[in-house]
Amino acid sequence: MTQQNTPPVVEMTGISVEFPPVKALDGVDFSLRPGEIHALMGENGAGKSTLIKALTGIHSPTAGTIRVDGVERRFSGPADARAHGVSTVYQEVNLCENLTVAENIMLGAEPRVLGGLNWRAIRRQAATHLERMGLDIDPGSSLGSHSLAVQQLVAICRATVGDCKVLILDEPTSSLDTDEVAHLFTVMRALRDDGVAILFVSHFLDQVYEVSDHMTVLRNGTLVGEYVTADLPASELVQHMIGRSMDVLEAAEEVLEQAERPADATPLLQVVGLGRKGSVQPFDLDLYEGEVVGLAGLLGSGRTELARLLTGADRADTGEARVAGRPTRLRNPRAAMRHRIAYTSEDRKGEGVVDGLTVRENIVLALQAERGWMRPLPRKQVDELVAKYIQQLGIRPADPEALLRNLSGGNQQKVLLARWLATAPKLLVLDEPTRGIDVGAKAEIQKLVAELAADGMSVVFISAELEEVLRISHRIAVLRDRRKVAEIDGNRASMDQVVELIAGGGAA
Amino acid sequence: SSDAGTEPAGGGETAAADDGVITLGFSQVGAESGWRAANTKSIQDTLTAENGFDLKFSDAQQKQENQIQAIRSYITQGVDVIAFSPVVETGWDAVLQEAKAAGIPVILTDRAVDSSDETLYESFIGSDFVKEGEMAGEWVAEQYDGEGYKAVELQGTTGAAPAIDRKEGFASAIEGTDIELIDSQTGNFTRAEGKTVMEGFLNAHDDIDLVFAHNDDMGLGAIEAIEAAGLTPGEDIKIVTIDAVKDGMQALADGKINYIVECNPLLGPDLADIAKKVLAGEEVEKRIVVKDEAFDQAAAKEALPTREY
Amino acid sequence: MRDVLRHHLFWPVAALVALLVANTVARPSFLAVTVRDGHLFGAPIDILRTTAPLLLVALGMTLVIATRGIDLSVGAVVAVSGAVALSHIASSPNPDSPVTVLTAIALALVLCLLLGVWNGFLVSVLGIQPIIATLILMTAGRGVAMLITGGMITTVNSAPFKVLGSGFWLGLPVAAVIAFGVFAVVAFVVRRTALGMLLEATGINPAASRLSGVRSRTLTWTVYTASGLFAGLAGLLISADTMAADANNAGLFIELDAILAVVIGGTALSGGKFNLSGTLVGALVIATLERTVTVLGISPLVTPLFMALVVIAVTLLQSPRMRERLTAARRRQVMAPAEPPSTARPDSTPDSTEVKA
Amino acid sequence: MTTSAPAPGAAPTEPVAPRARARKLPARLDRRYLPVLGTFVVLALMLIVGGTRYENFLTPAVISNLFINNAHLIVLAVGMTFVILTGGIDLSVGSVLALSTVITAALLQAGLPVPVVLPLSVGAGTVIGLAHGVMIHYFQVQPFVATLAGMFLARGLCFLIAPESIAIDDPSFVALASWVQIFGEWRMTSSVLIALIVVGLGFLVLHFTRFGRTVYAIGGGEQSALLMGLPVARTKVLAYVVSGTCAGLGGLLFAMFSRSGYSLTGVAMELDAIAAVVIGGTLLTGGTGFVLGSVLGVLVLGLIQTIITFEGTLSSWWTKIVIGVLLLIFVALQRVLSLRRT
Ligand SMILES: Nc1ncnc2c1ncn2[C@@H]1O[C@H](COP(=O)(O)OP(=O)(O)OP(=O)(O)O)[C@@H](O)[C@H]1O
Ligand SMILES: Nc1ncnc2c1ncn2[C@@H]1O[C@H](COP(=O)(O)OP(=O)(O)OP(=O)(O)O)[C@@H](O)[C@H]1O
Ligand SMILES: [Mg+2]
Ligand SMILES: [Mg+2]
Repeated sequence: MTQQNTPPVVEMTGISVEFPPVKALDGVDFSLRPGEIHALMGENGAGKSTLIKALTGIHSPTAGTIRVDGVERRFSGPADARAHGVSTVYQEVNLCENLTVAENIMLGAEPRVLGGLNWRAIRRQAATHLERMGLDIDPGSSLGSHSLAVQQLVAICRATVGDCKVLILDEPTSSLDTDEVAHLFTVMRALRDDGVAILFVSHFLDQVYEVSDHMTVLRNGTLVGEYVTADLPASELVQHMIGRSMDVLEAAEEVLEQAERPADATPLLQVVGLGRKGSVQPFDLDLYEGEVVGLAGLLGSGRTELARLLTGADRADTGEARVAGRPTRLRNPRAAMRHRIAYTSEDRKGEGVVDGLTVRENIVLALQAERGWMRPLPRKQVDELVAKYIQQLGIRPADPEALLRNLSGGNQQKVLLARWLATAPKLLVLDEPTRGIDVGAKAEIQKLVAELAADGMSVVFISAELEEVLRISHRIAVLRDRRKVAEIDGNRASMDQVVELIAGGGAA
Repeated sequence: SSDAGTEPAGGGETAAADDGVITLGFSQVGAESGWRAANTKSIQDTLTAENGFDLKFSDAQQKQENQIQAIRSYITQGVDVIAFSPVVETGWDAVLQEAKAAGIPVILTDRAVDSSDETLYESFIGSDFVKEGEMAGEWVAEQYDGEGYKAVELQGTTGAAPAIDRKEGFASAIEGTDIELIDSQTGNFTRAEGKTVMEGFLNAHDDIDLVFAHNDDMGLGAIEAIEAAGLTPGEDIKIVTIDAVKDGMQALADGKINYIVECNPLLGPDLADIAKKVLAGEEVEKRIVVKDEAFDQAAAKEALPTREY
Repeated sequence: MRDVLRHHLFWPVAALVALLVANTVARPSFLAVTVRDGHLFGAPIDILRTTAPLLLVALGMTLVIATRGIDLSVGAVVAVSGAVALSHIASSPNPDSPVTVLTAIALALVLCLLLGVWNGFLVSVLGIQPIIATLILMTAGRGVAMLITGGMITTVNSAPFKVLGSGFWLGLPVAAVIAFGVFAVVAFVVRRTALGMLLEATGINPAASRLSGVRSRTLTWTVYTASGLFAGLAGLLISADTMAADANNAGLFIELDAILAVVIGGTALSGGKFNLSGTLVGALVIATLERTVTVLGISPLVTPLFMALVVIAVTLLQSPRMRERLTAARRRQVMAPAEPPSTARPDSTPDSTEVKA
Repeated sequence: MTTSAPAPGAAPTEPVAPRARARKLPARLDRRYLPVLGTFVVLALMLIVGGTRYENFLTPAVISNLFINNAHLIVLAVGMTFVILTGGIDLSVGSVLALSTVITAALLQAGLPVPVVLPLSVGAGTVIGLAHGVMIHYFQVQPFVATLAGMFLARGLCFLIAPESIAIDDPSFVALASWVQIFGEWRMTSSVLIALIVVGLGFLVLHFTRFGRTVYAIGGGEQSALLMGLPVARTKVLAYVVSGTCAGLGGLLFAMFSRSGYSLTGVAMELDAIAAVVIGGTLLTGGTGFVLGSVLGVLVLGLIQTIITFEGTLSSWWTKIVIGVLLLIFVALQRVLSLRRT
């Protein structure tokens, strides 16, 4: 259904963007045609977001030309771009949590009566947009009260409002689960068939293959090439992206095969009837050394809340927790850390990165906080630690002094992972750790998790990506409607089985 | 409108007539200086129950709006007399008219109000700032004329009435003498700033003979600065100030200050007296100038032991 | 050259130099420092001494601001400290005994520490917005001070106490020695321990810091306490300067000067990255500016205007936009002329070149 | 293509609908109103307590005076609300107010007609506000500093124009100032009327215009607002213009209130305005708050003053202490009441 012959609606040639000393983009060509879904592929830090921001005028290229509808343009900013029909959903959800869902969707294009805003109409239109996205939430509720995933969908709603010729989605699916993704794709296809040109960034190969017509691959800020999706096998694609072959993934698998369920020891952490009003129903859960427990559930099923209770991020108001058999109150993160329990939040921007600090400072933050301010880590030790994780997780740019703010999304995620690994936890709770991480790195992380478990660490693993959960967990706890509904053996469980449980026996 | 007073509006008064206690609402500028504190104390000590007064006192924190608001609320509370020291001379007509309408007589203390309508207040008790400046200037003129003195001035808070008037008075008094006012900065009536500004003067000029400070505190600050510079206050550099608070008089007695013009804060007795008269319906003068004496070092030594403030 | 321009201390220092030059032009002997009865004397020395209290207050303010807070109450605390110390000395039989003076100092400092604790409590435990939490003490504090002095200006004659204000040690003003000493110690502690980093983390992203196990609450509480203590010390220096406790005017508006010093020093009020060296320069700039007004003989009527213009000039030159302009200009000269200046986002302007004091 | 495509029907919602819908959040009372409610309750409490403590406290006269004495502060608070909602702050309002009074008085003294003077004195505020906006947005100077400089500047201009206070006796101005509506015991002056109109406008602008909502959006996250393609620059600058203008207007009201212009009025009044706004439940971090809350805040401050005067025998220092304590009680109560959040 792609019209090769039609002239491109967006044509970027020889684009270079620099953040001295980093050369984020180097003479990249890119073109986007009406009525196509075009995937932009590349490792973390390859320059995808930068290319997008160069197009919408957030970064101004140091070289190259941008043509929209054949007219050369340099947009002054998102507003300008939007006015010319180029609307964008940026990688980090960028909406205002203090406003209502309706406002977030309609702001800038609100229906008005005699100069004033027409709230009723705003609500109504917002509702229809939500409807289209298959989101059934109260348009009047404030955005901040919704989970990241919901916010992500709202952001997409916003982008489709008004007259848009070009729709840019930078990793829209990173926090969605299969159903939302499926639904998002139907919407995207519908838009495409209406002649909208869609630029789509994702690190999920299967998604890319499912929905895109063409793909452009970047590596380290340079163009590798543009391909017709159908003609490019996944293995080759990955090769193009990461410049090496895909065996890392298999490696991860192998490690997992080896790791077998440990003999019945006393659980490292045992929670009984732990729960919190308005968050998750009381649940029991045993976590053993050397075991990966996956949490599966739909968006909003309460995985994050459960994780937060386990790690003292939220205070439970019922139930009790036993660490190594001894009753303990996990009042706050510190208390949890004292028992070597670590938690990486799913909300990277809000609860993870300290963006004003450097990579080094971010990596040592938790460790240092634990030691207290009076016992600073010796500089030498810090540097070794940091160097180790930068190397191990392939953090780019590999500069300990770079401000975290200036790292690409995926690399920020890696830094956060490093922060917690540095504290050598016994129990590591990872909420969406692979969100926005490229195939290579994702494989690395899965491998890492497997290895950590093999070395006796207990891991709780949350991911919107069900295969991932299935692949690496020994045990899977399934949540539905903020309630733990089942617990199954990860190695034997089949996809359908889990989907069944998640969906609550309903239509699958 | 005098008979308006006997109408229910001024019900407070008739009540006062019965028990003979005079309810007086007093709105003080604030407590910005030692002088002001003495002034407040004098009023609170005089207008006591023993003397037949029920004093309602409020501090306006140097804000005209607070003062107007206070006066309004005195009106609504129906006091017998309102007295206040205006934060600033202008802008009282409206509220004073309200008082007049309610038949409550108003007495001004310490600072005047400039109003086209004299009938808005009964009387103004207070010193004459211009006069004070003049007295200081005249003394300087007769002491040091012919010696080509170079004088510097430590002004009060920029824009404040005493600062403006004292500056004017002093200037006019040394007019035509060979005493030259070479520099003038604000010390905001405070010791600390008096000191830093004086330091500045000493950096900027090496030939200062005389300091005129708009109040004792700044003068005392200047003394510190002069001593720090290794000079002798009162000798190498003469100092003339206004107010005559205790510390100032002490310094004067110690010979560190050469001359002080008094600005008497003890307005309590006069106020009590006038208030009684006004309510008794007697005639009172519109302007009662509190007699301000001036002290040289000898006079200070005598006065000091009996000094109240 | 470009690095010099980019350095976060460039403009503050430039401003300081400019002011000194202006003074020297108006008064060639301005920078001259002579030895007068056994100690150094001259405008620079005066400036050092007058900077002392401001420096102390600004020091505390910097730490508070690093945690996204602000402390309006410092002025009031200054007043309280002076009032307590002097009324104790005044009430004691022999004001000249070191014991009296030391107890007075101890009393004052302890009380101010408690006031700091109080602020910290309101902010970190009750979660009241800093500006309001400290506004409470800003108002009530002066009241307390006046309550202590009875509204009068308390004056004392006490040789040992006077040393704090006008004494000299190795030819240098004791006040300055104390203030700069304290500053150096704090700067050292903050930068050599992890305190600085943890404060910055708390200021930049409280939620993330909490999850990372940073004791944000305790830290916040601590900085307000410290701010109170330093303000108290400043209060002692100020009251010793004139040997008088003026509950109304001691430290009036010093909070604004302090904040200004912090900002001129290149620390953002939005919290996070802070730099003490900048605060030091900022404080010097302000003290010098006040002196300049007198030396240049600027009329009181235009003084505020003059100050405003200087502040505007400094802040504008320091503004990220201006730096960009300059550095962009540099780059254009260095690199291909065709290159348009990069409009990187404001937050990506490198303030990361933070010298660890 | 436009919003219409794809037609809602077109998208096959049914297979996913049952599950994919993140379930509706329980319709909880909107948290955002809690602080304002808290303020209101406490205000009511204070009134009742005062009423029981002092006779003729709860009289229409006192309540009217509350508004009459604080009309100018109300206007300042409205302007300040805009700025604080964007996450900024405006320290200059006190001085700008003074400047406006001085300009008004000076020009009237010079014999200019009222219709010329009023726009000029308000306009002065507008111009300074604009300058702030430009400094803050285009030069990225921090609001606190930019407006602090503005504060010095305005004060300086006051002294240049007239250090001493100037009485206003221009008949038409006096007429305007002394216009008053009396409903029984209740009194409403022209300045109160103007203040209330400003409040109304402020409310409408914030809640029924794109500008208003953008103000909130910027407070919620400037970067986000930018990426959402909202006119951040214009809005931010405009917010300061609004504040400046309100300060100018406030000055006018103050001139009407005191019938004079004085270069030393409004010292530290910015703190009152900020306090009022914050007490009214607006977060200094921006994004949440309401104009009406700010008005309540002003009334609280005014009420504190009234109580002080009714208390009658407070010495200067107790006055300060009591103000502080009342403020504390107030903020604490309001905090508790609005603490229902999480
Ligand atoms: N504001 C900035 N300042 C400095 N460097 C930056 C800035 N933004 C991005 N970079 C650098 O540019 C490079 C490309 O970043 P970009 O965000 O485009 O990567 P990406 O392809 O989107 O990666 P991801 O898949 O993780 O989102 C990275 O090395 C990043 O560190
Ligand atoms: N900060 C919040 N405040 C109020 N409600 C929230 C908040 N975060 C999430 N929720 C709601 O709580 C429910 C559980 O959210 P949670 O994030 O735990 O789901 P999840 O299983 O982690 O899904 P995902 O992580 O994919 O969003 C959802 O309905 C969500 O809307
Ligand atoms: Mg990206
Ligand atoms: Mg989650």
